[in-house]
Amino acid sequence: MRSMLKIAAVALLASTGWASAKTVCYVTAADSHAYATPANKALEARAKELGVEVLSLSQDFDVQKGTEQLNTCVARKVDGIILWPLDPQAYIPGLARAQQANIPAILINSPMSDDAKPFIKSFTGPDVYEEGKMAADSLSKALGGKGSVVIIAGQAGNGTTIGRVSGFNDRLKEANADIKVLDTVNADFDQQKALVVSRDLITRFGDQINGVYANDDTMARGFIDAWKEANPSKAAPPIVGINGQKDAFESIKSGEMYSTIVQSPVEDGRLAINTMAEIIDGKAVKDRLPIPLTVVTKDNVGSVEPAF
Amino acid sequence: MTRALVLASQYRVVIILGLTLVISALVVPGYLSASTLSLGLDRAATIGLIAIGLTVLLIAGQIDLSGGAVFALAGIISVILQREIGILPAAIVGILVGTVAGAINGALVVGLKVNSLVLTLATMLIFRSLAHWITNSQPVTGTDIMLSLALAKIYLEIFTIRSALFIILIVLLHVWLTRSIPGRNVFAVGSNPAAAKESGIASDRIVFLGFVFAGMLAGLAGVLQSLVTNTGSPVFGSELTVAVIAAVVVGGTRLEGGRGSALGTLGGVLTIGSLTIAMEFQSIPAYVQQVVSGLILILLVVLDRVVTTKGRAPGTRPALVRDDPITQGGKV
Amino acid sequence: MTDAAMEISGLNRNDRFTRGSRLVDALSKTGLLLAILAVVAYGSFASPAFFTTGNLLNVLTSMSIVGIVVVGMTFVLVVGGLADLSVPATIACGAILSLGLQPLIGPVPAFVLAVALAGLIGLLNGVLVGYVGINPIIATLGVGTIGLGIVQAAVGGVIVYGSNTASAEFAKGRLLGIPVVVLIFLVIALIGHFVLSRSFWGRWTLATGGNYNAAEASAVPVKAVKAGAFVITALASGVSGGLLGLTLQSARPLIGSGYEFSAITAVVVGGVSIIGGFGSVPRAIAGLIFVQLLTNVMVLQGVRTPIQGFVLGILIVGAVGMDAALRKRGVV
Amino acid sequence: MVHQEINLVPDLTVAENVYLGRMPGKWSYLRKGEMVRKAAAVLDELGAAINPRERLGNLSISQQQLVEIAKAYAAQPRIIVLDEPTSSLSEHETAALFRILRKMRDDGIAIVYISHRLKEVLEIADEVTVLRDGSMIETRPIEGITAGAMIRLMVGREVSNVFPKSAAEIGASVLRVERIGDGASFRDVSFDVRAGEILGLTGLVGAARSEVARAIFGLSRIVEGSVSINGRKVVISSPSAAVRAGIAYVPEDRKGDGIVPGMSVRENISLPILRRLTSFGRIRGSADRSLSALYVKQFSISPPDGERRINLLSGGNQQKAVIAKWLAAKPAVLILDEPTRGVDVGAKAEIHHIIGQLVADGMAVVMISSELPEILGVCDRVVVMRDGRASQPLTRAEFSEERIMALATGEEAA
Repeated sequence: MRSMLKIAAVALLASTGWASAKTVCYVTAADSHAYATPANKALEARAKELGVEVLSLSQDFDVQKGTEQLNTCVARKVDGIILWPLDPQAYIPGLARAQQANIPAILINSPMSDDAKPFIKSFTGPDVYEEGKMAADSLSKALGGKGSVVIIAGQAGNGTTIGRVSGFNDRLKEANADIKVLDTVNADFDQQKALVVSRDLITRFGDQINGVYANDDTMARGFIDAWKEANPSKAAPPIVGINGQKDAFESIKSGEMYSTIVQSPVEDGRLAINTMAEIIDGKAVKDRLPIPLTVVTKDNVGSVEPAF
Repeated sequence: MTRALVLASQYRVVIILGLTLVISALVVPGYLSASTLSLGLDRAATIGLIAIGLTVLLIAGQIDLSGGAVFALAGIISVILQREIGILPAAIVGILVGTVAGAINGALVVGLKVNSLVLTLATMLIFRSLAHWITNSQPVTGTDIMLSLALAKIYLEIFTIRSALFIILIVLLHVWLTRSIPGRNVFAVGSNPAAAKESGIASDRIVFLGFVFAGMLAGLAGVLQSLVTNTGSPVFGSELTVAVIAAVVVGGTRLEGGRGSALGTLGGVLTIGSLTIAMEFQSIPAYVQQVVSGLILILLVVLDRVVTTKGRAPGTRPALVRDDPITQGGKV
Repeated sequence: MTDAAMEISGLNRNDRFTRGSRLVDALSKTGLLLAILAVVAYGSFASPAFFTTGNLLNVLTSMSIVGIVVVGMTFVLVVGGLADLSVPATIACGAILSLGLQPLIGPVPAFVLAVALAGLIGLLNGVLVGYVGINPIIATLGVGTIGLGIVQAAVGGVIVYGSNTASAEFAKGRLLGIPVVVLIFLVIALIGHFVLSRSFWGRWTLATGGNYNAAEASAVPVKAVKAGAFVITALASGVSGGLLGLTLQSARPLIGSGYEFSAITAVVVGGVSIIGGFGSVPRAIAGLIFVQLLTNVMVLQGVRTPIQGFVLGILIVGAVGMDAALRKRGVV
Repeated sequence: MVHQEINLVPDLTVAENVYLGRMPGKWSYLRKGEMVRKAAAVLDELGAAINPRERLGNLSISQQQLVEIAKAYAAQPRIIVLDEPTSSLSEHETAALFRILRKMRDDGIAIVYISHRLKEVLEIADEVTVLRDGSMIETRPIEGITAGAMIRLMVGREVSNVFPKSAAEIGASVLRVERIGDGASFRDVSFDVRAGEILGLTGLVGAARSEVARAIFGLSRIVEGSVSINGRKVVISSPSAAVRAGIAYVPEDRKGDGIVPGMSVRENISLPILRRLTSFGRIRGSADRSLSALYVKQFSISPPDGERRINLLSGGNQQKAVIAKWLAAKPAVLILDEPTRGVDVGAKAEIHHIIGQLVADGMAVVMISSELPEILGVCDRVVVMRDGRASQPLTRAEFSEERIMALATGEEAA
């Protein structure tokens, strides 16, 4: 019903000769997701302010769908493409076709491999690789540069997972820290799965775990619950998460978690559409436009707003 | 009333496809342009290629859930090997991988005499795990990005290589299913395996080859996808199987075997493809799209069911048309 | 066919139910138990952490959520309903509503309402499968897609958080040293076992799965029994989802994805027949225990995720192969 | 090889079924026109008016049986095995079949004809082989053998009276159907059956006898007319409603509709009345066991073990168990659909004996049978059906083989 109304509404708009507005194609990661949904909403709201029409396509976390949606965007002869890549490589041919059709493209939220550079005008948003590095620094600080840790990673093969894990590992190597990664397990950004794998990790390594790095706060929560089950009276090792969720802030306040990294989905969405609007207006933009990433610990938890 | 329903059911794919196109054309400006159609066709091609294989399998009374995993595995192999042996040989090896995967499915189903639903659920896990194992869960990149662009080129204003291949194959499949002896035997095996066996039809061989064929086409689709994106990823195709089954069933092929057609599958694939594009053009959220396609699927099978029970010719006994064809022709 | 004709045509093979052998019979009953013991023995030998109360309790807690779904899924397989693929939707329904409605109507009514609405999805499945006669795979796939779409649309796709600490404490708490979730699972398993093996409804379920027509001609309300299996599964998944939401204190639309396959895997490994008419709740739970212990041992040994999936896939193939082989020898 | 049960592919055309496994063509290309032509010729020769392009599933059972025979015939075999080929054929079609069989025999084809119908055997065969319990008893030329002699060989003992008619006291009308119809296969069917009476329901296959029975039992829908039990009108929408009303039904297809193969004899017997053995949802084990023990003993089901899986029993014993499960429901009227089909002569006599006991106890029985001798021997009254219509009941004084056949075929004014 909703879709029918929407179809009718758009048909009405289309028939009233409203074709002069610029249209931007936004290939988002998903419609219903804790981070993506507010980012999408912020982007669309800002677009309305800017007078830009947004054609929003959801990949539903399916890369193959996304590569095909890029073709849809090119066929629609839109004025610009904002892509949320879920794979560092697979979209390159699609982006190349967009370039052939003189449609400018930018990336939101996640980077792609260097091969993609020639085909995109800019990459806006938090760099997941950078986040991995920041997490490494934070955990390293908590451990005094020494100890052994476990990594609770997201979905295997997912772009965010790859960035956040490799950023973490590369940074540890780079800094020559005396930190050993005991194991990396996938928990698919799912709290329940994280809970289950954490139970097993705790059983397996026990006191060897000096620190924990979770690819997002949801999975960090899973580890905390597992730890409480296993050692109700013992304090958990320092846990570092990413995303800056509300409940992570609570955990940091109560000392259950060491730190998280705030990245605001609203900032993320707004920056992307602002950048695209500038490109359409013919302005030059920087090829890398980060959104602020803030490491939140007990020290500054009171002064920072949670992301969502 | 009943007559109208029967007619509606017989031509349901045409009707639903027509409706989709008409409504889309009304609400989406420029929907019926060559570029949109070619786009729809190209997007339908991936689902379509796998659906070709699945059509044959479903008619033979089997199912294959591992198509999406084979799709990923074949693509990965074809990309990894590009550096070693060149693009074309690697692509051929990729298709062979799909064929072998299908042969494994077929050999296990025929050899162990097990239900293909559960078995291919298991091999889906196995092939998907292999894909992760081989790539260490990282996507792999091909050597020549220009080839990807060439593959996406549009010929005659409407066909990409991929969509042309799909159309040609499905027309060939139609001829084979309706006008060839082995094609008719596939129906016999799916409709009444015991009768087929006693008439000297090598049912086991047909089922086995059906799986091989399905695997080969999933492999082909995977290799093409990897060439078009210049990437092989272990997460490719994870959502494909459901879409493929939906397309084939919308096309009128029966899950219990014995009934189905290639042109129906073509209609089903095009319906799903054009519906998706029409809804995407309107920025309709993915979950609403899901509800719409789910409703269409359910409505079509309900219509089919209502018509086949009501429109049965008088004098035939429903008891003969059993749900489980295997129980027919057994011992008294 | 008469016996004489069987002799002549050489068709007098052992079919499904004709012969029984004590040894094989015993093997089929104890095989899974032996396999579980073998895993326990290996686990204790390989990892000192394995055979500890803490670890075993962990395994039990981890399997409880999916275990509740397994109890329901057993009914679906036994009644000959192949599989219920709408489990992710019913789990999401249970989890999201039991948290989302807390501020409006309080934790207990929210939980009850969530489970009831999940049951409504099951009723829709049941009507389509039992009364309209649609293939369960298609029906549950379609209904699941629609249900999940509606659930996502209802919450706008974001995470729902719990707001009632008392219910959270209860769900995460322990009674006599045993986690509440485990106790609830055990109670549901016991009820499920009683219903399937001791009650008239269970006997009807087994009869409907064993021979639908004969059960119908024996005044068994086959349509209701078939539909009931899907309602039972949906209610179980709703409870499972509700508990999941309460223990996690957060729920997102895709919270239940993957549970359908885990449940089917456990039931099939437990030796419940995929074509219906045979199986029990303890068997399915034994299958679940085996799968969970094996996974636990692999994790403790540091086996990588893809290899775990690979092993699980091979396990299912082995289980269904063994089931088929036992059937051929007349042990059911 | 022609089967007693239809063993064809419902989703293919008639022509494709006739040439199943042997379709004409070159390099796997199907010569469809040629196949349809040849199939039409074969069907013509068999005297069957069937369109070779029709989807097989749309044909009636007897038409399908003819296609099955056409399939065997078209293979131009040297040896042909027919397994109860006439089980679904009318007398007409049987006569046509016999004509063709004689022609085939004259052409030098060897024919093995398997049948329980001794009359047919005497009519068509040149030589008879009797099997008993899986071993060959004797082969004799047809000359000089009688039906009685064959039966002696089959049962291994003298059976004096094949159909013992036990005298039971006939009481008031129990089941009465008036002008019922299902909107498709039958209409305007009326009859009644009284306590202690066996009412025969016969007719050619396709006359919709089973359809009437299935509709009365609630397995299909009655759209017109009324059904009353003991003078009270009842609406039967499902088999459970039928059971509540006091109707029981033993279906024709024992394997398909009668038994649940994976279950024990005990579980099969208690299935229809499970609710009565249940308290608070739980089945009372002792009640369940004693019920099956009672019937296993009363019907001398062999082996006498209620826990044995029913499919491990012989056909006759399975049938006894199927009848037993209905007696437990204590019905007022029992409908038996071809109760002795595919059962050996010994078990047949036992089943007739059981039926005799039941009516002696005051039950009303409707027995559907295609075997005229059985109808003539057992029934008190007979209703003959033709093309979905029922005749007036004939009493024992009125009915004879000729009269029933005349009503069934409609060839003579009744």
